[in-house]
Amino acid sequence: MNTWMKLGGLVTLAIALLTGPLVAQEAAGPTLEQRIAGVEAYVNNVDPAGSKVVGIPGPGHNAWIMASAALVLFMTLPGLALFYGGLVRQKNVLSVLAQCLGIAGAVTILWFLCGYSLVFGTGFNSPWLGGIEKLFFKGVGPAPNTTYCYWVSENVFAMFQLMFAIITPALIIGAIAERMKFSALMAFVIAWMFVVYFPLAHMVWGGTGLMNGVWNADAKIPAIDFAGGTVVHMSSGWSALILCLILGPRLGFRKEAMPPHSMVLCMAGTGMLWFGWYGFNAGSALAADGIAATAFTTTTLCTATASFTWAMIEYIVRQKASVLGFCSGAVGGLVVITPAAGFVDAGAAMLMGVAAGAVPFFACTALKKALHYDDALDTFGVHAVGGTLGALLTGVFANPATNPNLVSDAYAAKNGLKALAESGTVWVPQLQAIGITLVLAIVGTTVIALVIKAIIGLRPTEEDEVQGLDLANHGEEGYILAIK
Amino acid sequence: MNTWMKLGGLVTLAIALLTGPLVAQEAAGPTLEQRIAGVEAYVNNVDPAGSKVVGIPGPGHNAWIMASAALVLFMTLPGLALFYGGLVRQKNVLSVLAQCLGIAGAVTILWFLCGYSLVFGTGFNSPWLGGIEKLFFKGVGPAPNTTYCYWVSENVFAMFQLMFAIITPALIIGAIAERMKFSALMAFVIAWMFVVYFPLAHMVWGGTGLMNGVWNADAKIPAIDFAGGTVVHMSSGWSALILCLILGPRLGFRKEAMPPHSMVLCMAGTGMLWFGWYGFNAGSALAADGIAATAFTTTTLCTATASFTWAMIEYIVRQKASVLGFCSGAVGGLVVITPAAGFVDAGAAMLMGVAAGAVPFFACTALKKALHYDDALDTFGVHAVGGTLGALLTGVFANPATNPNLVSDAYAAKNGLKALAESGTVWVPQLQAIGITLVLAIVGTTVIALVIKAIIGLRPTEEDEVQGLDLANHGEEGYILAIK
Amino acid sequence: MNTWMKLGGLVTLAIALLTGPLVAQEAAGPTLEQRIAGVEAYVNNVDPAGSKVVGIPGPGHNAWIMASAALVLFMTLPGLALFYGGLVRQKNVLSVLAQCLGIAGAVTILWFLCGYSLVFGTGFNSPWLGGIEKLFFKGVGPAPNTTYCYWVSENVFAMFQLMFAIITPALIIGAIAERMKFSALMAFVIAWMFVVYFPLAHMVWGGTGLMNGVWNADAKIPAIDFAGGTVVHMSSGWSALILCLILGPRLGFRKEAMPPHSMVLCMAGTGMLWFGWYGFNAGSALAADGIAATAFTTTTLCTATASFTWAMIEYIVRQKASVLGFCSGAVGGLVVITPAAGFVDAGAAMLMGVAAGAVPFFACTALKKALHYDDALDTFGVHAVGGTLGALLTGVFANPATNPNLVSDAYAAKNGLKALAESGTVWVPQLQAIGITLVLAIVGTTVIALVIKAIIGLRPTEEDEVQGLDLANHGEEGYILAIK
Amino acid sequence: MKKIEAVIKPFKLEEVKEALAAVGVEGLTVTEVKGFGRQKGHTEIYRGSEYTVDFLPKLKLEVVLSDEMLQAAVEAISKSAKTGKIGDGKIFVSSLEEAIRIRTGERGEKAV
Amino acid sequence: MKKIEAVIKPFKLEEVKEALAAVGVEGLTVTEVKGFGRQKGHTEIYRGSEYTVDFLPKLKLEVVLSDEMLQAAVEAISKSAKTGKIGDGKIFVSSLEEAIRIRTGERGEKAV
Amino acid sequence: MKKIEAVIKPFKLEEVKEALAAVGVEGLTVTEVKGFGRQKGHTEIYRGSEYTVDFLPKLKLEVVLSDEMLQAAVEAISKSAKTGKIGDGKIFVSSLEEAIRIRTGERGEKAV
Ligand SMILES: Nc1ncnc2c1ncn2[C@@H]1O[C@H](COP(=O)(O)OP(=O)(O)O)[C@@H](O)[C@H]1O
Ligand SMILES: Nc1ncnc2c1ncn2[C@@H]1O[C@H](COP(=O)(O)OP(=O)(O)O)[C@@H](O)[C@H]1O
Ligand SMILES: Nc1ncnc2c1ncn2[C@@H]1O[C@H](COP(=O)(O)OP(=O)(O)O)[C@@H](O)[C@H]1O
Repeated sequence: MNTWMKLGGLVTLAIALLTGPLVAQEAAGPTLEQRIAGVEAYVNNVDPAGSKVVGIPGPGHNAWIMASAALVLFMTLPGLALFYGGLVRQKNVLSVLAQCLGIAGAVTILWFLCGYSLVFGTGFNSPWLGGIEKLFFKGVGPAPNTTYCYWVSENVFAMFQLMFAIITPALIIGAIAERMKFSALMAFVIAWMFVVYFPLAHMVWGGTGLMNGVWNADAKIPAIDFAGGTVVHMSSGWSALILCLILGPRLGFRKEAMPPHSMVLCMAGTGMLWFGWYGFNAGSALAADGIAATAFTTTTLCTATASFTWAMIEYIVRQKASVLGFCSGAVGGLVVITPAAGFVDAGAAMLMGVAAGAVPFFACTALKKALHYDDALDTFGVHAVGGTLGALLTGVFANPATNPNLVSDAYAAKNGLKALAESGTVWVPQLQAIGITLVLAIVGTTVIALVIKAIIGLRPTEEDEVQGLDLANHGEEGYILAIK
Repeated sequence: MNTWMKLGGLVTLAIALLTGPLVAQEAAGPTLEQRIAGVEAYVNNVDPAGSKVVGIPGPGHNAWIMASAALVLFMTLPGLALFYGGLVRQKNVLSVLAQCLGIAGAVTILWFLCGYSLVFGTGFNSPWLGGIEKLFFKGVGPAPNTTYCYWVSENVFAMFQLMFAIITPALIIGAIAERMKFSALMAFVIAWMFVVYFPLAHMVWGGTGLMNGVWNADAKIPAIDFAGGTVVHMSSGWSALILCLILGPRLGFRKEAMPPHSMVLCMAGTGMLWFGWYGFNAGSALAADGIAATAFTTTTLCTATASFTWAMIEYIVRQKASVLGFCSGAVGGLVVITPAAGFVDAGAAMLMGVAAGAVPFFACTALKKALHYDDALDTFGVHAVGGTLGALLTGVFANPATNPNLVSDAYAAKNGLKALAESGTVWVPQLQAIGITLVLAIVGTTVIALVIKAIIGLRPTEEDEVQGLDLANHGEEGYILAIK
Repeated sequence: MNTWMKLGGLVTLAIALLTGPLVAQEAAGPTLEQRIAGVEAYVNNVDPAGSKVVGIPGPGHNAWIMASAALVLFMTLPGLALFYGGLVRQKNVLSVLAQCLGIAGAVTILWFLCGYSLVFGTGFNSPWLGGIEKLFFKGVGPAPNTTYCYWVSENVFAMFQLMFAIITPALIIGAIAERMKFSALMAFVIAWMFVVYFPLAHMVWGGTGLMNGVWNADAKIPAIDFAGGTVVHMSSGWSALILCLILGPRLGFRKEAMPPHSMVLCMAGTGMLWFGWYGFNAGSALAADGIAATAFTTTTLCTATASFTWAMIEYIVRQKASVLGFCSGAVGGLVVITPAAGFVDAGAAMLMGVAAGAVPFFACTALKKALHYDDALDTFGVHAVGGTLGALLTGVFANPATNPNLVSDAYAAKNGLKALAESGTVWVPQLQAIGITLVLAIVGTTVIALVIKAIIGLRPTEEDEVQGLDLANHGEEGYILAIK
Repeated sequence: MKKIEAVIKPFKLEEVKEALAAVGVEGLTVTEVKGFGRQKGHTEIYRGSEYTVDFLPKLKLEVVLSDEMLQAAVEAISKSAKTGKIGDGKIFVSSLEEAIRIRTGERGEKAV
Repeated sequence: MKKIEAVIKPFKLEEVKEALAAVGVEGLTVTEVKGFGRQKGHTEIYRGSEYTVDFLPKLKLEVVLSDEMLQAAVEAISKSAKTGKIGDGKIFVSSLEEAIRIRTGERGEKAV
Repeated sequence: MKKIEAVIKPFKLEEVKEALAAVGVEGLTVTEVKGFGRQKGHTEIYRGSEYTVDFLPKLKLEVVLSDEMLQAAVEAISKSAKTGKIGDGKIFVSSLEEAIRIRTGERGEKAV
């Protein structure tokens, strides 16, 4: 054995020693470095591909989105139900609750059957609608669907999104309260989900969606909507206006007093909405990351500011700040910040708060008075006006420094969002998105409402309406105090 | 120095260089690989033994179980209190609230003193009862108790389980509402915890428990109960039936109208129960992992479907879908999915939802009418019937593809669950578990109730019952509106 | 080439092989070991400095603090609003809700403008007040501010703390309910934030704060306050007493009956407070770690025990356990454990629970009766007395075995807390902190109240007070049932 | 025509209604009232504050009927509303000049 | 002086009030009552339990007025409260001995 | 026997009750009513919609008593219910034919 041979043996030994474990690991899977990168990816909310923690939900993110989904459910049941329920007259309070509950049930069933697939499937590879590969929740399990998020179980993601699909039609109730048959409303909502919600949600949030500027490299309209300004608030708000026009005003509208039967209930519902909205907005980051943190922050600032602004305008106008004013302002603020929550900074949120207090205030007072429509609980004034305002202001204030997804190379650079974001013209695709949403909501609602009106009729008998929908449609009363 | 010596030195050097850090690390603790495995174990919710993160709660999991524990408390206070409180007549609303509050206080104290130890201790090494090693929360600190979970602080686990121990007896209130003395109820509950709850909870969930098929390799009856179908709903529901029979009906039962005094309150409570139940079911994964994700999903689907089913049956039967119908169905769905939540898939959850809407509906209407017992708020009809149904259907639908713990080598293979799960016969031990629960609840409740009846009496005076328990037992009124 | 050269080459090669990747890594950033330490630091909630996950929020911790911040908001809106709102007479219920809402709005705006900076800035390097470097949330983004926590986004931290700043002045409402002009209250609160809250919060929790024993090595008074015994409860409670004395009693006080108009609302609010308080206390760990776990546990035990204790004292004293008793006890327990939550063990929490049920009970009954002040809803009896008791007992029971921060080398060893903790004399700085808080609250409130009284007056006209503040100040009614 | 006003205990309503129906009364009007009399109220304590509630919940029934039916109706109420305990209530009788059924315009005894 | 007591359907209040104002009535007092009569109540079902609610919500108006105004007022109520459907209610008239305005001590017709 | 019906401001109840007790009245019945009269109501605004609430909360007291006690009672109410401001209310007096105490069957003045 000569020295070279010996040296060769040593080198082999050294290499074996050095790489041995690595080779062994490679056989067993990723390297240490890749494994570390995997858990770092968890902390950073990025793709863990190549690591040992692929196909697994990340605890912190999953926890946050489960909590968020529960919070968004809480917004509807009982939040919105109480908020709206408090605003109607006593004889109709249960009808509002029943409508919220009925929508929750029906939409959940639709979502399982096909809704989720039509919105978040990509099988059609279409900008307008998802696909049918996920009908009956096929393949929707605890592993994350990386088209939408790296660290949240797909079934949790599906539940989170279900809660949005529930609250959106439930918002419409506000405009048509106290005068629509339960059966007609349920029929309307079921049709509306197919005609308006599923397509729109896909367009805005679907992996192949037309207006999904942040996550679809092929989006024709690179618009942005963080948590549902167009999908949720504009769609419901504008549909609400149309439906309330087709329905006509309540009996006695502008003749009798129709004050809220319980501002206490309304305020309790407002608190629940605000609380739950953290799931709605900060949950829409689909992770407990820095973007969620920003969304949480902007939501708080905008909401509180809008609430205070609305009430202060009242105080100036008529020396009284009302609880309904504070509550309306808060909801207005929540609506306006929704599309913007993860895209704008704290200062912008404050400015949006002032706008959110002022603009819907005038919509719900001056505009409604001038135009005479009976938007019973101001769904149009708050959600349509607020949602439209928010969608637009999102385009004005969206800030790549706050949310780098606005200028991501993977998506935004390709579909043009990056250029728009850098030149401060995101409001251009926002206007387009607003236009599409408006058209879809108005046309869809008109058609559905007229069809249902023709087939089963929209309104209860006059007698039922006078007696109240609680007894007429549900055979119950809201409160049975004392003697009975 | 010859070449060999030099070479020897080099080899030593190389080895030192190569292994040095490893040796050093070994002295200081785990290897890099082990350390990575430790943090991966956090993501995966498995045992981090041998890593640097042993004995430490994992943030995401701990966060989720803290949130879940808070949610389960919220189910009782104020959720269940309002749900039940709304269903009684105005004069008894506070008695329901006081009972919920009193149970929360008393059970917490028992839990600290001995309850936790008797259920989750293993010192007796007994299938029937835990141990006394954890009396006064001895040694119950932030480090996880790995008998039950790897990543949740033991004290958080103990609090999470406390919330179950609180709500279970509180469910009984529904059957005996409006006619049981506060003192008698409190005495009953305290005794019942020792006689029924602590043993049963240990049998089903204790590390050495008789029927803990998933986590006890020695379980004689390898039954499964994800979040408390037997422990919580069957035990309370069947006990409620017995207690309500021993107690007798309310004065005026079937003569006077006894409608709910506030369906609004009842619905608000329902929303809170549903919201909180996410902690109950998805929290029962004791981690924010994929099983929690599945439990979250099945809970949502089953509940919404059951709610809709119940109301639609009403609609078919009497042309009116009531708010109470929606609410009852939702609670029915929550009850039925409870034992199954983390074991079944989405499709099964939908089917269980239909059953959960239909079967308790008939129990609460036809059955109750036929048998004439005064189950005031339908604890039996919903919780006992629903709990039993759920426990059985869990056996039918439990699915190893959904939850690998059903076929784990460490436990399920040893106690026979694996074989049953693979042959689709998990309903066999489920029937056994149902039987044991029934016997324990019925015998236990009978004995306790008769003893208390003999010693202090169960019912208030007729006068007190007529006046209402609020004034008679608590010296307060639920509402003081206007003139007073 | 001689052997030496060859050997030299080999050594070089070996070293290169060994260190090469390390060198490469160093150029690219931290070593594998450092990177692992970074993610371990996430699990352990310690500083990840030097790793790849610096400046990034940790998902589990961030999720928990977002959830906690939402929970603390929920405490005020609608929790406290309903708790207090239920306790006033019907004609004033909205005034309480409006005050809570108005405070939420105004304080949020102040917090954004300067409050956060004045409390948590360190630019002044002052024990009394923070700094102005964070005015308008300058630089407050998703990256953690490591002066306060390693893993929670600074903007989330700022929101969490905002919720404390909202609820504190809202607590004061209880003492002055039913008889203070809305405008006067708002003016009072805004001034009070600057004079009392911002300085006090900085002293106790600011990085350079005077009494921040746990986190400021230079704290002159090494006192401890986990979640706000001094900052929140003492400050509001003592200020409430002063304000209610300056204001004078309600018209008809001690002549007319002024019972709560809805104990149901009050109880619902209590449940929400308890639920939300988990965010308040366990969230104050600013992580989902073992200290949070302990805080969660002690909060539960103390609260339930106090609730039961209060009601049992009532039962002994007058044979009736009231819902208000259970609720008051629960709030008392929550208040007392607040400063102690993360510092004491389960056994101490139980003892504190007994004290928290008993002492405020006597303050709200015997003391109030004796001294004749009109603390309408017992803010003084519960929050001032409870807060003071809690602050003191925290000094008695604080336990380094439970919370090692009490004896940290970095801070506690330097400012003397360690020595005190080891000798069991933490109550000494606690007494000093109590004294400072008392003086600040009393003097601050007196001055502000007298100034506002002089300028705009504190009370509504007699007519307005008789009619009720709802109509007089807000132009609305709480409930409009039936005929109207 | 006569008008009976009777103050009764609330839980007696159903019985009284049936007793009145049995003697031919076809309509009545009920009001929730608070009564103050010999029957003692209860005490409520909210934290330290004690309230004596003198006013007890009662129902007031108003029945308009023909002179002939008066005695039977008074007796029916007397019997069915009686518990024998203090606070059972009173029956007051006064005379009425006219009664009109709004729907039909009928007047007098036909209207009731 | 006369006293009119009228039981009407709740949603008619505004109309009746205006009709009365038109004939010169300047004050009235309204009570929420429950009426039992020919008009049938409704049935409510809570889970299995069925309740027939015989008592319907009505409003009782009390108007004290001078003898001269009586007929006009009765007619005003009759017309404005009428829907023609069962349950429209009744008008009862009785005579009053004295009326006093507390604020001024005025008596008789000046007081109403 | 006479019957006094008095409409008063709600917060005056306690005072009036005491004044009546002082002149020997041992029982009375109180009803929550809504009054419409010279006293103006208030305006509420909910978002854009304005409501004028004409009906103000009042209490109606009913006292049955012997003819001798009438004047004292009327005066007691007049004084104790008076604030001097508009809306203080009215006192109406009518005569009663019979009174019966349900518990004992006593009739006439003994019954009240
Ligand atoms: N003088 C009275 N005038 C009007 N109502 C009365 C009078 N006395 C009693 N009442 C009514 O009758 C009810 C019962 O009277 P009370 O003296 O308590 O017992 P009893 O009916 O056994 O005599 C009272 O609550 C009150 O509503
Ligand atoms: N004899 C009566 N005494 C007192 N009130 C009556 C009497 N009969 C009817 N009422 C009142 O009049 C209301 C309407 O009476 P009802 O018989 O239903 O219809 P109608 O008014 O068409 O005759 C009842 O609800 C009740 O309040
Ligand atoms: N003609 C009337 N008939 C019945 N009740 C009346 C009448 N006029 C007034 N009232 C009652 O008396 C209350 C007070 O009357 P109002 O005209 O406001 O002031 P005042 O008592 O000072 O004259 C009214 O709210 C109403 O309840």
